[in-house]
Amino acid sequence: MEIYWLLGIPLAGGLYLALWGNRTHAPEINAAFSLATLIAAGTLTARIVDEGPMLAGGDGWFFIDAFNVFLVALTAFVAFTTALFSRPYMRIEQDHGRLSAARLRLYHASYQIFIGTMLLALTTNNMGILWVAMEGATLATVLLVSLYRTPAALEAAWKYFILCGVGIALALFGTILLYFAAEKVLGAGGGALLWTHLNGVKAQLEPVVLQLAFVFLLVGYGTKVGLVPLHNWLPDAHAEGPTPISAVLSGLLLNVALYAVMRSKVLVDGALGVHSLAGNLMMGFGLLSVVVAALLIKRQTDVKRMFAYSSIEHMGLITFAFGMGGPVASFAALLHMTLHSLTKSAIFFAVGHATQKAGTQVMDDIRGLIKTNPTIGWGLMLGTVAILGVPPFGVFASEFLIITNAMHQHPWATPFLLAALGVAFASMFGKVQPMVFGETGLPRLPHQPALAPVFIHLALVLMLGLFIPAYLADWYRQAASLLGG
Amino acid sequence: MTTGVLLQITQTGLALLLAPLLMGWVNICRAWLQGRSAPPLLQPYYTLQKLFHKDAVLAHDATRLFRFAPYLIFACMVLAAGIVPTLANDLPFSPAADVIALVGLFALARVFQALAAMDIGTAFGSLGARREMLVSFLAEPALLMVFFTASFISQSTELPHIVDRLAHQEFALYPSLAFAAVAFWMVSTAENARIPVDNPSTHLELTMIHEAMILEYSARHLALIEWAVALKLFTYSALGIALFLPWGIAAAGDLNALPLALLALVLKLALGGAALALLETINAKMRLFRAPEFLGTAFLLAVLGMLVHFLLEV
Amino acid sequence: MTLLDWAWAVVLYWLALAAAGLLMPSSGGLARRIVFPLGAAGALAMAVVGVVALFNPPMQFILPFGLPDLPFHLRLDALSGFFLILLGGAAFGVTLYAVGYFRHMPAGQLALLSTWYHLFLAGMAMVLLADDAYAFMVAWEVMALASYFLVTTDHKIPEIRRAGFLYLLIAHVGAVALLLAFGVLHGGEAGRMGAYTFDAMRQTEHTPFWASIAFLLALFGFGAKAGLVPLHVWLPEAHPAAPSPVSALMSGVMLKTAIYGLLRATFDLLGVQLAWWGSLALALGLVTALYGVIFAAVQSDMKRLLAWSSIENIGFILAGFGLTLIFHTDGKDALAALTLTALLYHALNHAFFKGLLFVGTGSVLHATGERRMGRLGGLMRFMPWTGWLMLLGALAIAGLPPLNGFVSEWLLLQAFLLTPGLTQPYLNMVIPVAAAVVVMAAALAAYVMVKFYGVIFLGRPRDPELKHAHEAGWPERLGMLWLAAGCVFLGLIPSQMIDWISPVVVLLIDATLPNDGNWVMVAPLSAARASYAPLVFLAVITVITLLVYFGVKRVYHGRVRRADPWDCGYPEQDARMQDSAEGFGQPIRLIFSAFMRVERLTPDPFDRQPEYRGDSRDKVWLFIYQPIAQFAARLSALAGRLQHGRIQWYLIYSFATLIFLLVFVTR
Amino acid sequence: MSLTYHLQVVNLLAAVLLLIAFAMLSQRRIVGLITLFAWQGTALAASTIIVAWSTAQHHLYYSAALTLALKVVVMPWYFFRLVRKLDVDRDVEPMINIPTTMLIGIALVIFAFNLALPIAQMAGTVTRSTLGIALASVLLAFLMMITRSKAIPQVIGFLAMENGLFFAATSATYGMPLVVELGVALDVLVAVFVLGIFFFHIRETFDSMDLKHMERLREK
Repeated sequence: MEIYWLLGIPLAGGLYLALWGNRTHAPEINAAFSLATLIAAGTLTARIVDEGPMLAGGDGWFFIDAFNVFLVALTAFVAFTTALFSRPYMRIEQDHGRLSAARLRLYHASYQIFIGTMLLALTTNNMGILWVAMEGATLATVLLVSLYRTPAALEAAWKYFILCGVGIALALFGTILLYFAAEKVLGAGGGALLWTHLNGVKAQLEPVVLQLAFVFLLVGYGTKVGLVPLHNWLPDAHAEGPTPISAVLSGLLLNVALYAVMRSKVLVDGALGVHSLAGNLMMGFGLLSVVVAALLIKRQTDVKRMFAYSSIEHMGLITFAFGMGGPVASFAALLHMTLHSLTKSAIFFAVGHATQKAGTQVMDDIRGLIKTNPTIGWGLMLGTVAILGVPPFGVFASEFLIITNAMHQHPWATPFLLAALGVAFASMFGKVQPMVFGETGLPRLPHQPALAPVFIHLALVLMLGLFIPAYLADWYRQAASLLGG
Repeated sequence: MTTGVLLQITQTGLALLLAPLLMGWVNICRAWLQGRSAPPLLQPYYTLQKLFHKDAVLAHDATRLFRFAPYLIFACMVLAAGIVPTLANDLPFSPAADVIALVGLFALARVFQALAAMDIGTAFGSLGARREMLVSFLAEPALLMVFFTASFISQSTELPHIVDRLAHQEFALYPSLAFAAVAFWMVSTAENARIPVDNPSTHLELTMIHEAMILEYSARHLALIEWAVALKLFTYSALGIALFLPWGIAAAGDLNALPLALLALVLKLALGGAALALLETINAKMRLFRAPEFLGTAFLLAVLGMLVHFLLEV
Repeated sequence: MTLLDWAWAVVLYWLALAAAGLLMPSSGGLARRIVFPLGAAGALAMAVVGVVALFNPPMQFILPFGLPDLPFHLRLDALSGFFLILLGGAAFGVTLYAVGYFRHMPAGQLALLSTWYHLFLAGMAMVLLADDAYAFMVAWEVMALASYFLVTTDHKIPEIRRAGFLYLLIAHVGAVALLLAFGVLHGGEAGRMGAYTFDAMRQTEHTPFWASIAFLLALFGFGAKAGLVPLHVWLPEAHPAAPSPVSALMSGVMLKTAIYGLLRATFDLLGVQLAWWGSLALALGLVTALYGVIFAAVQSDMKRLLAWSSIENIGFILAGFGLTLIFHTDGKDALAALTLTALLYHALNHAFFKGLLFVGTGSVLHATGERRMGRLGGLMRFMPWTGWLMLLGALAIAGLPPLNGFVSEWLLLQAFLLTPGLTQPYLNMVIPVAAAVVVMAAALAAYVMVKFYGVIFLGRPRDPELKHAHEAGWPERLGMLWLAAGCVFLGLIPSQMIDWISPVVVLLIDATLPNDGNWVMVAPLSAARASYAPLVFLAVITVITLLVYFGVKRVYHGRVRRADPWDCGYPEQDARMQDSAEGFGQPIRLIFSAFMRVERLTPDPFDRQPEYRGDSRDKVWLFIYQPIAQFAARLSALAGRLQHGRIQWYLIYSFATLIFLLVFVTR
Repeated sequence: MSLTYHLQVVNLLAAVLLLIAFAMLSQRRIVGLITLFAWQGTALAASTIIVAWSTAQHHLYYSAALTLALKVVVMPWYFFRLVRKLDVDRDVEPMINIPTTMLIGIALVIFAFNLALPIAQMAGTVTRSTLGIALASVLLAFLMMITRSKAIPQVIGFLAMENGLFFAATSATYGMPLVVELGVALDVLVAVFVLGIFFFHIRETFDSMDLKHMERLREK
């Protein structure tokens, strides 16, 4: 039952806000719907924790296990905090004259629908619906990316649309191939695309077809994950969209896309035997992403763009870890997904306010945040430090497991990792430090910035670095074992 | 034990007394070699006595460090003279310090000398301090290398053991020591502010090293320093003797050998002093920045000695 | 409560103090007067725990948090105990000093500083206590992060920001190398998190190849923290940038945690050691020592000078470490024990004298506001306490008997001397030459210290303003007194200290250092080989000095007249005619000019306001770091060309990737 | 026998589809492109109906109807209207000249057939050999998107790709489950709608539909 609430609330929210979203309290309504979604996700999670994986709806249209329920909870949570953050943020944007009320309505409606489609993608049991929901999530955000209607925003949105559209189309071809292979075993009809059914017979699926299918799925969904060289839409979309959208794109959408890749990988691994093609491809893509993103971080002048590249880097690391496989690496990858979402969105919150203060996204013009607004300054500083993998923040925990495991299992990859992490650290920290420290002439903000989300996220990240609650660890472990660990 | 203590006091006292005499002897020899008329043999004693009787003049800015340093330097040299076997071997002080500690002791005195020189804040003071430290950072390793060569032979860094091994056990020729001896001579000229590294009788600002450091001292402080300088020369001579000509030093507990030892010591010192004067006469003082080369050569010679030891003697 | 509980309790206590700093941001005076003394008390307790731990069997303890299946493991054994003594002993003095030092800091800043400060202490203690890779790395990086924020306390100054950045960057790269090292060491099968405990690592066998990889990574990682040349570049920047008590802790204690880690990884975690590691470490150590001291000699900023001198001392310690490895792998247990003792002893000594010197520069800085030595001078007159205590520190670090620096150098030299008999003749011959390098570095250290002390404290004030320099307050004096007392004490009782160190030696290489001496005299191996009795040494010198003093005073009248300095009769005397710091370093600069890039700005005779500036820069920058940075920039430019804006090209990437993968999988 | 007859028709339609794909690759004018697109949709719908009829898969009729409605009627109409409104029916200058494009296209077709060969042999459906053609038309559409430098042709390429996919779904597997097909259709519809909004924005902002105005976001 919860599942319907979970999917229904955001859709209803979208509808409501689309119709009556130009009222003054729309941001609060948005937050309220997000909160309701979070509560639904919470009850669903509690139920899964109690009762284990479950099928729901019709002939098992929805399937919830440890792997996706944790992403559901994460998505609902970050969506809620982002809604909280966007409340003052969007007001300030409106005050600055960058947005009209009508566009704000579009923003709120799309936001809810975006969350809804992501939740649908996560919970559906049907690989086809997964595809439909992924495409839906893209469509819901295209207009958000171009919300400011500046030439740059339009360009970014266009690239986002075309590149992701093409990518997703390829993923559809992969899905068709998957169906093609499954149909032989399961017979035609709806059942042949249900993941649970596929999972049951994965060993009998034709390896040659699955191999091809995986290539299409990986290139397709990988585009949305932002794997190099398919990543080109990502920095543009993150930099030009409104900051709350950057936060959810980076923190959530990438995860959901990777989730899709992982669901496919499990099937392919079943058909081809573990540690084969899929893992190697993912490791290759992951490593390439880490290295190229690290190098590109060095060249950035725009703060949001820089953190977008950092997202590519981290998604690369996660992909690499998933590709490595094994209980520890999968565990680490799941943990890293969580932590990256929390940290990166926290960073974008802080960055959002910082750019509003400075009136620019150019890093050279943002200086001395710690002086006029210590909370923003410290939020950005600690967030950056956390995302760079400095303990006691949790990102380190997963990096620790990933890197040590890589050294153990694939030592050839470690020089690249070492170099990339070094370059990324030098570039990013070297750029953030002068933004936070030093003298400044920046003014204060007209509205009280919403910084509770930043520090809530960072506190969670800190906690996960030092202490992972048993039930959370259990989740991860179960999910890791589902992924063939 | 009591004999040991008595012997220790005797030896140290003897060193105290003989040191200015050695200085006088070197000066006489040098004057002879240079065809000058020589000062009396006891001239250093007269100088000391005169200095002790004078009123001390201190610069306005002199701190306690400045006044304290001569005493400390003097005490260091006395201790050094007590450690090095001159008459008898294996005295009570000996275990207190081996050759490395001895080098440390000299360094302690030198550092205080340099600090005291900088205390007044004159241009010459700091110039002297700087030069002194420059010379020493090269001389010290060379000196230690010399000691190491000897210690490798005797498997010990204790002077009594080295002497014991060289003088009182079976006789052997050590080619490595030849290298070490040359290095030792070069180092000791530097350490004792002798030609060719420094000229003890000059007050020419371009060349002086040691003298520049003690320019501001007068009276009893100067007396102590001069005495300490004499003691240092004595100690170095004794060290050279102990390392390279140890025959004659009384073995541990052998009281009967003492008179002979005394005679041997005086003879060796006389010869050594004459040789030093000779070398000082036929050499010229070199430019300051030649000193590193000179000492570097000493260092290399000492290392060579060590390597020779490994090649030929192990 | 077991001993380990106590240690953990102190860590918690420090953490609580750190939190307290955050909770009362506005009451700076309170933080300073209460929190810092409490922190100092914790340090003392930690030192006591360390002492007791030396003589107790190792104990373990598991905390209820960390990673699942990998909760934080703590362990207290002799090695940790020894370094806890080092930490507690030095931190006690420094923290006491900090009580007075930070009195002029604004409240908010002070509260933050107090937080990071105590976090730093707790982090260092946790590094020493950690017994699994994760806990170790967390503590290690907390330590780095906290010290980074301490270094950038004065973040308004761009150089300080740059220094902090460089510091954290190198620390981070080093940390990643350590992660990789742990990845190799990581015991058992891949899929188990429990394999990250040190216990599991101890039980894992490694092939020589992988053991060497692990060692090299550990050497790189820990070397980056310790300031091993050429990874040292952050050190002369970061140490001067930090507030003085922090510099003291970083230099005195934090660098030693790297030594701790190196010892732990090499002798405890790695089951096998290879001889060539020792040669490598020895060579690196010697290069580091010499490099450090040469650059120390040409510095004109007092804190930078001390920072370089820290590099030198780390070089000594590392050389000792290399020798230990050489002897240990050669089966010369007693010699290995000797060098290990020497290096541990030196680590402890360095914590005290470098701590003392750094806090002393803090007092100078407070009194004069000046770090450039060329603007100081004659401070002995105005700050006698600081002056005399610093003299002790300077003598100790210069390696002069009977203070502590001499003892450890003496022990190390003994080891060099006793080398013959190694199975490798080549090493037999090279090692004495290495000894010569050590001696040369030590002698240069004396040069450096004469320069340091003489230029700052002696002579006449180079600036008339200096006359207003005021003496440090009581907390500062007490702190310095404690550290100076440590220098003297450690110098006088080497026998006892060697006994204290021996459990560590037994733990690491299962050997003991036979001490033939008694409680006044230290005679490692045998009294016939070498002995040193600092107490006798000191007593004799004191007695003779007193005898002479009173004798002279009694026999000759003690009249003293004050006059202008004579100075060869030059009439015009000016304080600016004294040697400047640059001038004092000039001979060294000339001799070793090959090592450095000298940038000089010499005045023209017609300059109205003649200005002189001389800077001797590190060539490592030129030859290692700049090429790396340029290479990264070039790669980055290459990668940047990927992203050139045309959507068609982006589509081509996707297309090419697809085609490539299809060809790849169907090949 | 009747089955083979149907099969022949489907194969013929597949060939037509491929032919249209090539034609689109070489078509310079936007209006012509739209017309070709509509014809492609028609061929697709026809093949779907035949497959539905011959295999008695009734849900395929819905698919066919959807295709017909969307891709033959609604979208072309919409595009024609856009072209007229935005006044952009000028010659399209492709990035690579057309003969070269065609050569690459032929290479792609060979590649696609080779790729599909092993798969097609294990397929249980009668229309298995069409999978290669479907893949080829997907790749050709992709190629077209790469070579075109204006917004509308690029979008038509995108939709042609969708057509190829759809053809793969119907011919190789007798269609995807209905829910999925409906979802896909909905997505396509929304996409086109969003694109329409987009075109106006682009036009408004850049005064042109040329993609060369949209190359500013890049690494310097």
